[in-house]
Parts: sequence; structure tokens; C-alpha cells
Amino acid sequence: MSAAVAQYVERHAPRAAAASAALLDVDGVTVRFGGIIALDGVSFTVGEGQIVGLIGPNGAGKTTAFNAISRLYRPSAGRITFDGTSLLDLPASAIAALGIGRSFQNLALFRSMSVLDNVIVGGHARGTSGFISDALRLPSARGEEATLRARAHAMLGFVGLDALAHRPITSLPFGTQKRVELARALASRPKLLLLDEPAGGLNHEEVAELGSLVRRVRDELGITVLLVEHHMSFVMGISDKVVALEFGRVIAEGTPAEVQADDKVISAYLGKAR
Amino acid sequence: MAGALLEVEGLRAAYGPSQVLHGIDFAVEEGGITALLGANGAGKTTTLRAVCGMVDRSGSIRFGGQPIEKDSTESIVGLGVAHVPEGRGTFVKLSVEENLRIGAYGRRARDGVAADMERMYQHFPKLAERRTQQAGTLSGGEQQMLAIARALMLRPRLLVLDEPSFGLGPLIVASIFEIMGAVRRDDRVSILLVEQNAALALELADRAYLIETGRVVMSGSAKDFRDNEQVRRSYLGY
Amino acid sequence: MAATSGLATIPVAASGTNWRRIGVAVAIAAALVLPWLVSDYRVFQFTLAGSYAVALLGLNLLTGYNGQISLGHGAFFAIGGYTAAILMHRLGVPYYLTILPAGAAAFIVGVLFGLPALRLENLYLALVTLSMAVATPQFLKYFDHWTGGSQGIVLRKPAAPTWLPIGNDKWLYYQMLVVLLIVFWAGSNLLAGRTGRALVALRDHPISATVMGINPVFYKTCAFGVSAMFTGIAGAMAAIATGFVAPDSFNVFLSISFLVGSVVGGIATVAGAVFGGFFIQFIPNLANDISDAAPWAIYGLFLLAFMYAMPTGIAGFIRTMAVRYAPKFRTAVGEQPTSQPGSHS
Amino acid sequence: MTQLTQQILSGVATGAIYASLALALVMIHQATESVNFAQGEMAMFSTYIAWSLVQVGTPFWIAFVLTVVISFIGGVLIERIIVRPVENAPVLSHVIVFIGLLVIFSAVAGWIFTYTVKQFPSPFPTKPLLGGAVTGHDLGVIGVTFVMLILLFLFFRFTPLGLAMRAAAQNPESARLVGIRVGWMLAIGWGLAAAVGAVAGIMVAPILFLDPHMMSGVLLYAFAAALLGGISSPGGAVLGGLIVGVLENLVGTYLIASELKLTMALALIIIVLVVKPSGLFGAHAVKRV
Amino acid sequence: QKQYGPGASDKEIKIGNINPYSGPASAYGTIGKAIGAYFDKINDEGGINGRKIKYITLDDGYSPPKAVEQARRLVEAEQVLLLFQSLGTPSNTAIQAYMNEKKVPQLFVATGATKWNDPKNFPWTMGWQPNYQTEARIYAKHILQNVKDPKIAVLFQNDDYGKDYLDGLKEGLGAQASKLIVAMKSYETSDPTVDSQVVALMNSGANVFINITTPKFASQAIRKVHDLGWKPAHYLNNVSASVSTVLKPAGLEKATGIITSSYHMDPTDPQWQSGKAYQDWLAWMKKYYSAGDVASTFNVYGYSVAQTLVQVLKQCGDNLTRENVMRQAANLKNFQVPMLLPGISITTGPDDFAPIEQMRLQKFDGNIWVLFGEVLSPEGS
Ligand SMILES: Nc1ncnc2c1ncn2[C@@H]1O[C@H](COP(=O)(O)OP(=O)(O)OP(=O)(O)O)[C@@H](O)[C@H]1O
Ligand SMILES: Nc1ncnc2c1ncn2[C@@H]1O[C@H](COP(=O)(O)OP(=O)(O)OP(=O)(O)O)[C@@H](O)[C@H]1O
Ligand SMILES: [Mg+2]
Ligand SMILES: [Mg+2]
Repeated sequence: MSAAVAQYVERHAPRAAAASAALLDVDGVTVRFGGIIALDGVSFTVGEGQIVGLIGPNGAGKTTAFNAISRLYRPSAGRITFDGTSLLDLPASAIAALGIGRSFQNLALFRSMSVLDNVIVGGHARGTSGFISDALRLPSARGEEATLRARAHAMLGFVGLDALAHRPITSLPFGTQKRVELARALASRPKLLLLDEPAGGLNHEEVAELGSLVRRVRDELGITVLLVEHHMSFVMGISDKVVALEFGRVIAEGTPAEVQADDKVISAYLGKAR
Repeated sequence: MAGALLEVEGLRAAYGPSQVLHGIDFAVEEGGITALLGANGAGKTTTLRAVCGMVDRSGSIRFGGQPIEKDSTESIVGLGVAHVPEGRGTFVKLSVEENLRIGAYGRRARDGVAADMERMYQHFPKLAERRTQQAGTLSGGEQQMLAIARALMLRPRLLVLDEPSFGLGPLIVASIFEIMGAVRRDDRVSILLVEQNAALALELADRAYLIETGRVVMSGSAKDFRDNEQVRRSYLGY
Repeated sequence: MAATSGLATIPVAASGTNWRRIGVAVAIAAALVLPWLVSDYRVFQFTLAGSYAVALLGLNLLTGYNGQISLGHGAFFAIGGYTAAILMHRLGVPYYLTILPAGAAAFIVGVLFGLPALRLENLYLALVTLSMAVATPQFLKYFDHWTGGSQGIVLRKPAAPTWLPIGNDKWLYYQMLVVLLIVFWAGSNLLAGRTGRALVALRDHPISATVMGINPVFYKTCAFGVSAMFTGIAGAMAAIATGFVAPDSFNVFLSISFLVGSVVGGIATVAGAVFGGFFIQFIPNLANDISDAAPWAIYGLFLLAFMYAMPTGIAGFIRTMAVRYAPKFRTAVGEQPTSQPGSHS
Repeated sequence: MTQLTQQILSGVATGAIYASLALALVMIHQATESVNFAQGEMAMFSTYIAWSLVQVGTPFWIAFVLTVVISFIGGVLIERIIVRPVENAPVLSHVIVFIGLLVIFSAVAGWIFTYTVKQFPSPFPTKPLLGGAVTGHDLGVIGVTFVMLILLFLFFRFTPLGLAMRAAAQNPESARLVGIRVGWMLAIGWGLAAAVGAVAGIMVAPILFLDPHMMSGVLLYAFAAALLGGISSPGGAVLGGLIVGVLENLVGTYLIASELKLTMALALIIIVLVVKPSGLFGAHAVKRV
Repeated sequence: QKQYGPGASDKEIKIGNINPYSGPASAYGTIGKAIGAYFDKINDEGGINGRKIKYITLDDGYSPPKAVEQARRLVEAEQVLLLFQSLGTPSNTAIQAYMNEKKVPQLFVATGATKWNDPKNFPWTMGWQPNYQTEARIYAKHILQNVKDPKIAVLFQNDDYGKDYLDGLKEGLGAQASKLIVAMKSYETSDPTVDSQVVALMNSGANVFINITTPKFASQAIRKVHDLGWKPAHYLNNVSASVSTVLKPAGLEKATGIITSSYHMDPTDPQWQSGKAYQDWLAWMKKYYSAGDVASTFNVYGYSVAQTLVQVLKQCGDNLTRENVMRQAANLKNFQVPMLLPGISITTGPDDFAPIEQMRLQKFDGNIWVLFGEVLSPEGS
């Protein structure tokens, strides 16, 4: 672990894992696309310091829920509250500054940039320099640039990719790019991290490593995590709580064990095996 | 291994100046299923792309006894090779139905397209609901189903699958492995499979190869693999 | 994780900043001695080329870095030129005080234009900006009270102070060089910093950029404004150097030349703007020298030839060569390490 | 007849001109996902070919068919020889190649055929109708435009080639993976666009008169028409053309500053596009993550 | 004894020219080429007073900044004796101050604007053709004398050329101008057609139509006027007075009755084609400019203006200084140019920098332009 990471970790001392206050409150959210109802009155909460798994069959609305939280979609009904702030009044670009970071199901990296620059952009919300201070290279802009850069290196180190910092992003294999996305999301120092299928394309061993990485995100960086994943052993292994969706509705909610045993979840999603 | 449908020897491939495959040998038997395993970045995707002529390559690739290492992607597809690519390759602005229709573009037998399309909708009812939807708006998993269905529409002799279970829920994963088994059994389609769900892959496959940094480091029957200590630890988890 | 160690084998220089610095220093030194090596007429040509380079930097910022295509930057060039001309001619403002107002006027119009442009992409934006280019001469003619209509405005050319032992052309050249250096300094700072990354991020993946907290409305509109401002400054420079503005100076072909210059020079690079400026200044003359029967056909052939030989422009070509033959220089030659807007995946 | 009807009718007649070139733009866009700025000059050049054929005594319709065929082949060759080498270059580099083509065609036409305005024969009766607001030829142009529209619509909607062409344009790599010869699709797309452009040129030349600049003004209007209608929709392009033609006339006649009529007409189109960014009939391609 | 300015020597005389060989105005480029072809002929015949003409013609794409650059190249790098026939009002305006400051002749510029006849302020600049305003005044006068209760509609190109005509027209009509002109419509060169403008003008109820358009638009307007069944007194500007390239495309029957004024022969008008002037011109075209179009009046223009310059240089004798060139250019006395209309000649003087000032009215009879009335000059009109 690089010095920067260590320093950062220190500043964010681990918090209690089972804090009670809801950091994110999704309440009765409905999202429609023409005739398709992708989310139909979905409600759930994510408590501060928790790792929450969001599962459900393909097309159940998991990514849509993320997109609603990111304000990329406008719900036709419902409320989303984060840390006491109603998100629906804000534009999408204001969400990151509140402390919500996310990765994407299908890669959404900046193709022309290096790995490092991608991660630096992730920290955009934590910067303030503007057109004028950047153009004139005012000391404030230079200082900020150094901070962002250091943090990006730290986050690359955290996910184990610092050696690749200067590689063009497109030359990395899929699984590695997913990890860059994770580093990028972390670069904004979020309170809540939304991960959409982070384990895609990883083999068993790599999934296990990812699991401990996500735990460290929570434990060392103190970040609450909401994650979508079809890799059941992964989700069930690290989540404090699991929410299951089907056809845009919540069909089960509870501890991993409870949800795994739920009949509706089994018949809609898990199948008899497992 | 004479008479294999696909025979690959000394396959090398590069992206610009960086060499990724350093001489890979493997084969897929007629009607057989071959699985490629390997860590993230090992070169599995590159291997499949090289077989289909989507990346600069050298070495020998024979399909049905005929050399194809110089052929273009289109010609290789024309020989009956369907490829489900990493990242799905959805035609995002076309409808679901058009995506399926285009899947049959390269196939020899023009008849039965409509019937095959119906069969795909039976395999993946979710797609049937979405027939006229712009394919780019499908969920990730739905697009994965579409990619598999599109490849099957070619009625291929060889099906090349790059992580077909990617992003799919457990039930659907089970069903696509069933479908794979069925097309192999009923239509004698051979399959070349890259799959991170190694347990399922090795259940289905006859042969397997383990790739590490662009080289084959182990090959054998699926059973050999299941019994191998290292494979168990890294890929199977028991 | 195990696999990554294998990935790091390609050598990547930590920084090529020194090479870059040396290159810039050499270029500036060359620019300083240049007027003493060539005739005044050439000096004048280089002054114009410099103004085009500034205009192209503006266009590059918008189209190259931010991915908003403009086929109408001649309009901002015109706004700059006319602002300078009107201030000098009608209000008697000294020429050197007109550059900033010209930039400001273009900035305001650019921002106003950037707002509707927000909703439009690619072809649609191309149409709208092309319309702007087509409408510019008509506008200039319509408001003839200020612009002098189709007759244009004739300006007095600035003369060198009597105590300076240099001719008017050199004098103007050096002043324009100062403006150019300031604009390029500010522009490359801007593009290398947080703002520049935000612009590129919006180009590469607007949705993802928005999620990272980059406000598309603010950045895209400001990009339009700043881009227009640079081009407006360039317009003022060119108007002062030419000593004349007229609607015909700002026809559609000027806007098209700007796009040509920025792509041929190397889109999304700072150095490309300089190469592009030279291209649009000198290549038409060269075409004319090769054939005065059909210079346009020759010019067209030049365009094709350049795009075949250097599909990513002159700056892109230099970078590719440097990376191929000396990987250490990878980061020395350009700002963005890899591909360009809209390149096929 | 009132001036209003006259202006509308004559707007429809000019609108048909825009529509016919707009169809060529739709064609090339469907086939390549970009717009060839040289389309107008290529159509102009095709028209000179037809003119030369007619000059040497070829009957009109034979010259017509020959020109369309020659243009198709020419389009294919241009794609294969000139565009192919930059196939993998960034989109803006393509735009530069298009601009190169534009200036080359324009200069070469001037060089070979001079800039003197030439008369081009009409296959239709040129009698003025409806009080001179339109001529028989105008009606012929409208008719031919609609025939082209129907052909293009059927081509893209119902033929495997049409679908393959769109697929190849959108995602060449995936298209190869389903066995589409992407290179040929692009070439055929260029060929068809050139052929449609040739028809447009031959139809409008009797109205605009033939000279090397014949299409340079039309291209902007055709571009506006195609985008207003929705660049992916042939029907939209035709309707867009008619709207642009009529709108321009009404703006020019009834707005005080007629010098700004083009500006005004374009401003209105921009407003429509800002409200409806994919045009009146264009399918909005949703992007999601 | 011999005196030489820059660009002149015992062997040669260097002459510079700027023309739009590229860009939107490239149609005019043929003038520059015709001039070169005429100098080729002169050189073949031994040159002027034993000196060959070295003709350097550069492209400005009709862009004023480019014109400035090219003018500086010709003056400073090529060291030409004089700049001849640079084309376009904007381009010439852009270089006028420079030429006068450098004291280099800017001779016989190819534009019909009025401002070139200003020897007091610009002693180094001289026009050639009759200016647009003069021509417009001729029409105004004719209208006032011949049309009862005139209601005038004007179609004009929206640039300096169109505006100059408008100004001349208003001046010629005098105080009642704004009452007499009932409608004005402009077009842009980028407009595909002028049909809509013509419809609007007809609906103004005018009985006089003044057609200030370039050839293509003139043809369109003539055809549309006829098709609409509108029968105004139709005045067509000289720019578009070509029988074969304007009237024929529109339809000769549709053009019958149109009035224009002219100063040079129309090479496509049958009445001139048997004359010696035309035959000489044609022989020259065939021999020296075979790529040129024998139907184009621009080639008549280039030929005639080149003849004028040759006359000036002949008059210079062995004193080829820039001052003497201007002196001789301002010293043309009744110089006869073959392709000008009968009765029209060139005269200049120290206060008269307008070489051709006379024009003649003519009316189209369905076949040829029929001259009528006497030779008109600005003082007379
Ligand atoms: N923009 C859109 N337009 C139309 N339908 C949409 C759009 N976005 C999502 N949908 C539909 O909404 C449903 C929910 O999609 P979503 O992406 O949320 O699924 P998901 O739960 O993330 O599935 P997966 O596990 O496959 O990623 C899908 O059926 C999808 O087709
Ligand atoms: N476009 C590219 N340019 C340069 N290098 C590349 C490119 N694509 C892949 N590589 C390199 O090739 C190697 C193999 O990548 P490949 O995608 O084949 O791996 P993979 O085994 O499929 O991994 P994953 O499981 O992540 O999909 C990696 O080291 C990667 O960095
Ligand atoms: Mg999803
Ligand atoms: Mg892969």
C-alpha cells in the first residue's frame, strides 16, 4: 500500500458496520419508458456503513434504480433522499458532489484518456478550479491539481493498478477496466458507492479478491456500498442486506440468508440449484 | 487430433506493437465443446478474436480442414462460424427483431428464418416482449441474451462464445447452458467457449485449455481439469 | 492481483515534459528570429498564419477537445474582426486596445450560441453552425450602418513607433506573436488542467462525465464561449494585419478552412493549431503555384493526400512516429495520449 | 390566385428540389452514418455527364438511365479508391476528405465544362400551370421525388441489403461478425447515394440551369431538409424539403427583412431541432448506461 | 532615353493580376485566363516595343485578406510594374490603400463600382468598364421618358454590385424615386432560385421590372416573369445580356422585348458574328484559349481590357516607370477597341479615370439585340 493510501485510510477511520441511520432512502420510485414500467414503486434503504446487495433477474430494474439515483432518469413518482437531501431536485451533475460515486454495468470510461486521467476525472467533483484559474495557472489551481493527482494515484494503488497509470485505457482487458472504474468512483471520496456488476468477467479467484477489496472500501475508507451483481456467492458473501427486484418491484428484502431462502426469489431468479 | 473442426497451431496475435498471444495450440472437435480458461487479461478474448480474424494474427488456423488464417471475418462467418463477442456487439439503433434478422444474414439456408426467430423468442421470452424496442435500451443481460440469440440465428457449425453468462442471472445462465447442450446434441454444432463460470463450463465441455499471458499452460479433458488442484483453487473454488 | 504484473511490461516514460519544453522553446526562438530572415511580405504572411493558429486553437478547444463540431467559426472570426474594425474606425480606439473587446464580444455571442447547441449533436450541430457561417455575410450586410455593408471598413495599418528601428510589418508581427503566445499559454494551461479533462470527458462519454460531477451545461456553453473568444481575438488580429474587413472576408469557405486546418494540423492537440494555421495560410498559395488553371482541384488533392498520409493530422502523425521510434517520447509530443473524438471503435 | 397560394405552390416546387437531394443525403447517411458534403457537387457532375450525353444526341431517357448507372459505378469507385484508405481514421478526417472531394468536383467541372450557364432539357412538358406558379416540369420533379422516396423506403424497410447496410454503418465490427461484407456495403451505399443524387441533379438542372455551382446552394437546404425531417427517414426528408421550400418563400415574402430570409428560415429550423433534436420523423436513438 | 520602374527591362514587362480561380466566384476566373491568352498572342507577335509581357496571375478565392496578401506578393516579391485587372469590389477595396501608398498602378480593375474614378484621393487606381450606377441611371432616364405612370419593381443581388445599381437607379429617378419604386427584392448567390422573389414583385402591381442579376438568376427571372403572365417593361442589366447563355436558356420567346444597355458585343449575338472584330476574336480564342468558352462574354471582356493595357504600354514607349504608366493610362484619346459596340471608345484624362463611360440601349427582338437611340454618356443621361 502506498503512503498516500495509508494516509488516506488513516483520515477515514473505520466506522461501525451496522450503523442504523439510512444514508440512502429510496421511497416509492417509479420509472417508465413509454409503456415499459422499469421500476414500479420501489422502496428500500441503505444504512450508513452497510454493504447492500441489489439482485434480480435480467431486466428487473436494478440498473434503472442506479440511474434514478444518479439522476440520469427522472422518476415519475417517488422520492430519493440521500443524507437528508432530496436528490430529485438536483441535476445529475450535482450528485457526485453530494458524495455518491458509481461504476457502470457496461464500461463507461473515457476512451481517449490514460488510466490515470480517467481516475483524476473521477475526482472532478472535489475540485473547484475553473476556466480562469486553470488558464492562468493560479496557485490554487496548481495545488488542487496536485491533490487530485495524488488521490488518483492513491486510488489506483488501492485497487492494485498503479503500475498501469500511464497506459491508454483501451489497451486494458475488460476485467481490469472494471477495476479502473472502481478507482475512478473512489476518487471523488464518496460516502456511497454504487457498483453495477463489478465482478463481471472475473474468475473465481479474482471474484474472491474483489470481495475483499469491496470490504476494504467499506472498512478502510468508510464508504457505504450498494451493489448489483449476479454472482451469488459474491453478493451473499459480502452483503449485510440484500434487496431483490423483479419486474420493477421489490420482492424480498433482508439478510442474505433470508433472501436466498425466499420462494419468490428462488422461482424468479435463483432457480432450484444452489 | 485429425479431423477436428477447428485446429489452431502456433497462434500469435498483437495489438499494434504489443504482442498478446505467443503461440497457442488448441482444437475443437466436430460436435465437441472446448473451453478456454484463464485469468483476467490472459488473452482469451484475443484468442477468439484471432480465430475470427478480428485482430492481426499469424500461425495456422484450420476450419473443416481448410486454412482460414488469412481470411476476413466475413468469409469466416460465411463458413459457419458464429461469434458472441465480448461486449455483446449489439446493433444499438436497430430493434430487437432487426438484430435477430441480421443474425441470419450470413447463413446459407435462407428458409426457416422466421421459425428460428420464433424459437429464439421461446428460448428468451424476455426478448419476445421487447421485439420492437431499440436494442440499445435493453438491460445488460437482455442484450447478452440477444447476442446469443443473434449468433444462433446463423445456424452455425461452430459457435464461438466469449463469456456467454456475462451479466446473466443464475436461472438464465442455466438455461443458456441447456440451450448450448441442445444445439450441440440436436444440430451438431461445435462450441468454443470462454467462460468464467468454470464449473458450468467444465460440466459441458469435453476439452479445456488454460491460458496464461498468451500461452497455453495446461490442456486436457474437462475431467482432468476438474481434478486439477490449481484449477480448482483459481476457477472452481472448491 | 496476479494478472496485472504482466500488463505493465510496456515501458512508459513517467514524463516527457522536458522534450516538450525544448520543443516549445525552439519554436519560440525560431518565431523571434524569423522576421529577420524573410521579406516583409513573408512576415505579413506569418502574421496572418499566426492569427489563424489562434483561431484554430479556439476551434480545436470546441471541436477537438469538447467534441462539439463547428462548421461556423468564421462567424466568430468575423465578430472579432468587425469589433476591432468598428472600435478603431468609428470610435477611434487604438488598435491594441481592440483585441480584448473583440474577444469579449465573441465570447458573449459564443455563449449565447452554445445554449441551443447544447441540445444538438453531431450532424445537427454541423448544420446549425454551417448555417451560422452562411448567414454571417448576410448579417454583416444587413447591419450596414455599423459594418459599412458590403463595402466593408478600411483600416489604417498600425505603424511602428519612430524610435524603433523595425518596419511596420515586423512591429505588427511581434505584437501578434505576443498575443499568440499569451493565448496559447492560457489555452494549453486550460486544456491540461481540470477544465480540459472535463471537456474531454464530456466528449468521450457525456453520461459518465455527468455522473462524475461535470456539469454539461456549464462546460459546454463555456467551451463555446472560450472557443469563440479565441477565434474572435484571432479575427481582430487578422483584421488589424489586413487593414480591411468586408462580408466577403468571412464567407462559408473561411469556416470550412478552419475545420480543415484544425483536422489537418491535428485535432485535439495544441500544436496542431499551429500546423493548421500554416496549412490554411500557405497550402492554397502552393496549390496556386502548382496550377493556376485549377488551384482548387490541387487544393482538394492536397486534402486527400494529407488525410491518407496522416489520418490523425500533422500533430498526430508526429506523435505516432515518436511513439513508434522512441516510446520514451510518448508523452512528450501531445496532450492526450491516444485517440480522437469520434474515432471508430 | 392570391400571392399566398402562388408562394406556397412555388415553395413546393423548390421544396421538391431540396427533397430530391435530401434523399441522397439520407441514403448516404443510412449507409455510412455520416453526411457526404460533396454529395451536391457529385450530383452536379453527374448532371454534366447527362448533359454531355444529350449533347451528342442520346435520347433523354437513355441518357438518364446511363447517367444513373455511371453515377452508381462512380460512387462505388470513389468509395473504394478515395474513401477506403481513410476508413479507420476519425470521423472528422472523413469530413476533410468530403471537403476535398467537393472542391475537386467543383474545380474539375469548371475546368472541363467551363462556368458558362448551360440549359438542360426537361423530359416533361414545361408549360406553366396554375397561373405560372408551377410548370409541368415542377410536377414531374415532385413525381420523380416521390417515386425515389418510395423506392428508398422499400429498400431500407424490406430488403436484407437495406438492413445489412444500416447494420454495417452502425457497428462495422458486429456487422462483420454476422457475415456482412462491410466494405461492399459502404461502396454500394456510396453508389446508391450517387445514383439518387444523379436523379436529383437531372431533375433540378432544367429549373436551376446547369453550372458548376448549381448544387452548392442547394446542399445547405437539402441538409436542413434532411435533418428537419429526421436524417434516418426518407419520408421525413421529402416532407422536410417541402417545408423548407415553403417556409423560405413565406419568410422571404412576408417578413420585412427579406435579406435575412435564409437566416430566418434556418433559425426556425434550428428552433424545431432544439425542441425535437432528432427531427420531425427521425427515431430518437436513446443512449443508456 | 529608356527609363524603367520595377518589373520593366529591355526584355520584359512584368504584370500582376489577381483573380478568383477558386471559391464561389471562380466563374470569373476565365477573365484572368483570357487576359493571359491575349498576352501570349502579343508575345508571339513580338511583344510591345520589343518587350515580352510576363504575366503573373494569382488566385485570391474572392477573399479580401487573400487579395491583400497576393497584392503584396506581386508588388514586393515579384516586383511587378503594375497590377492589372484585379477582380472584385471587396478585393480591390482591400488593396487600394496599399497600392496607392506604394505608388503602384492598380489599373483597370474588374469591377463596376463608382469609386475607382477618384484620381484626387487614389491617383494610382483606375477602373475600366462603365460603372453600375451609370448604367442604372440610363434605365431610370429611359423609364421616365417612355413608361406612362411607372411602377417599378427591382430584383437585385444582395451585395455591392446590386446596391450600386440600386443607388444609381434611385439617383436617376430623382426625388420621386421612393414613390416610383413599389417593390424591391434581393437574393443571395447561394439561393437556388429567385422564383419566389419574382412572384412577390409581380404581386406588387408593378409595370416595370428591373432585373439586376447575374446570368443564372437572370435566366430564371426571365422565365418566371413570362410564366406568370406578367408583362412589365423589362430592363435587364448588362451583366446578363448574353443571348446564348442567358436568354436562350430562359427561352428566346420569353425574352422578347427585354431592354438592356451595353458597351461591348455579345459574342453569341448573330448580328456581330460575320464582322471582322468577332472573327479576329474567334481566331484568337481558337488559337490561344481553346479551353475557353466562345459563348462567354467574360472572354470578350478579358480580350478588350487586355487590348486597352497594351495600348497604354505602347504609349509608354521606353519610359516604363510606374508614374508614366499612370500618365499614359490617363491619356487615352478615343481609343477604339474592336469588340466594343460601334460608336463607343475609350477616353481618359488626368481628372477622368473612367475609361469607358458610354453605353447604348438595345432591345431583344427574339433573335438579336437591336440597338436603338444614340450613344449615351453620363453627362448626356
Ligand atoms: N431507456 C430505456 N428505454 C426503454 N426501455 C428501457 C430503457 N432503459 C431500461 N429499459 C427497460 O427497463 C427494464 C429494466 O432495465 P435495467 O437495465 O434496469 O435492468 P437490470 O435489472 O439492470 O437488468 P440486468 O441485470 O440485465 O442488467 C429492461 O427491461 C429494459 O429493457
Ligand atoms: N486494444 C488493445 N490494445 C492493446 N492491448 C490490448 C488491447 N486489447 C487487449 N489488449 C491486451 O491484450 C491482453 C489480453 O487481453 P484479452 O482481452 O484477450 O484478455 P482476456 O483473457 O479476454 O481478459 P478478460 O477476462 O478481462 O476479458 C491484455 O494484456 C490486454 O492488455
Ligand atoms: Mg443492469
Ligand atoms: Mg475477455
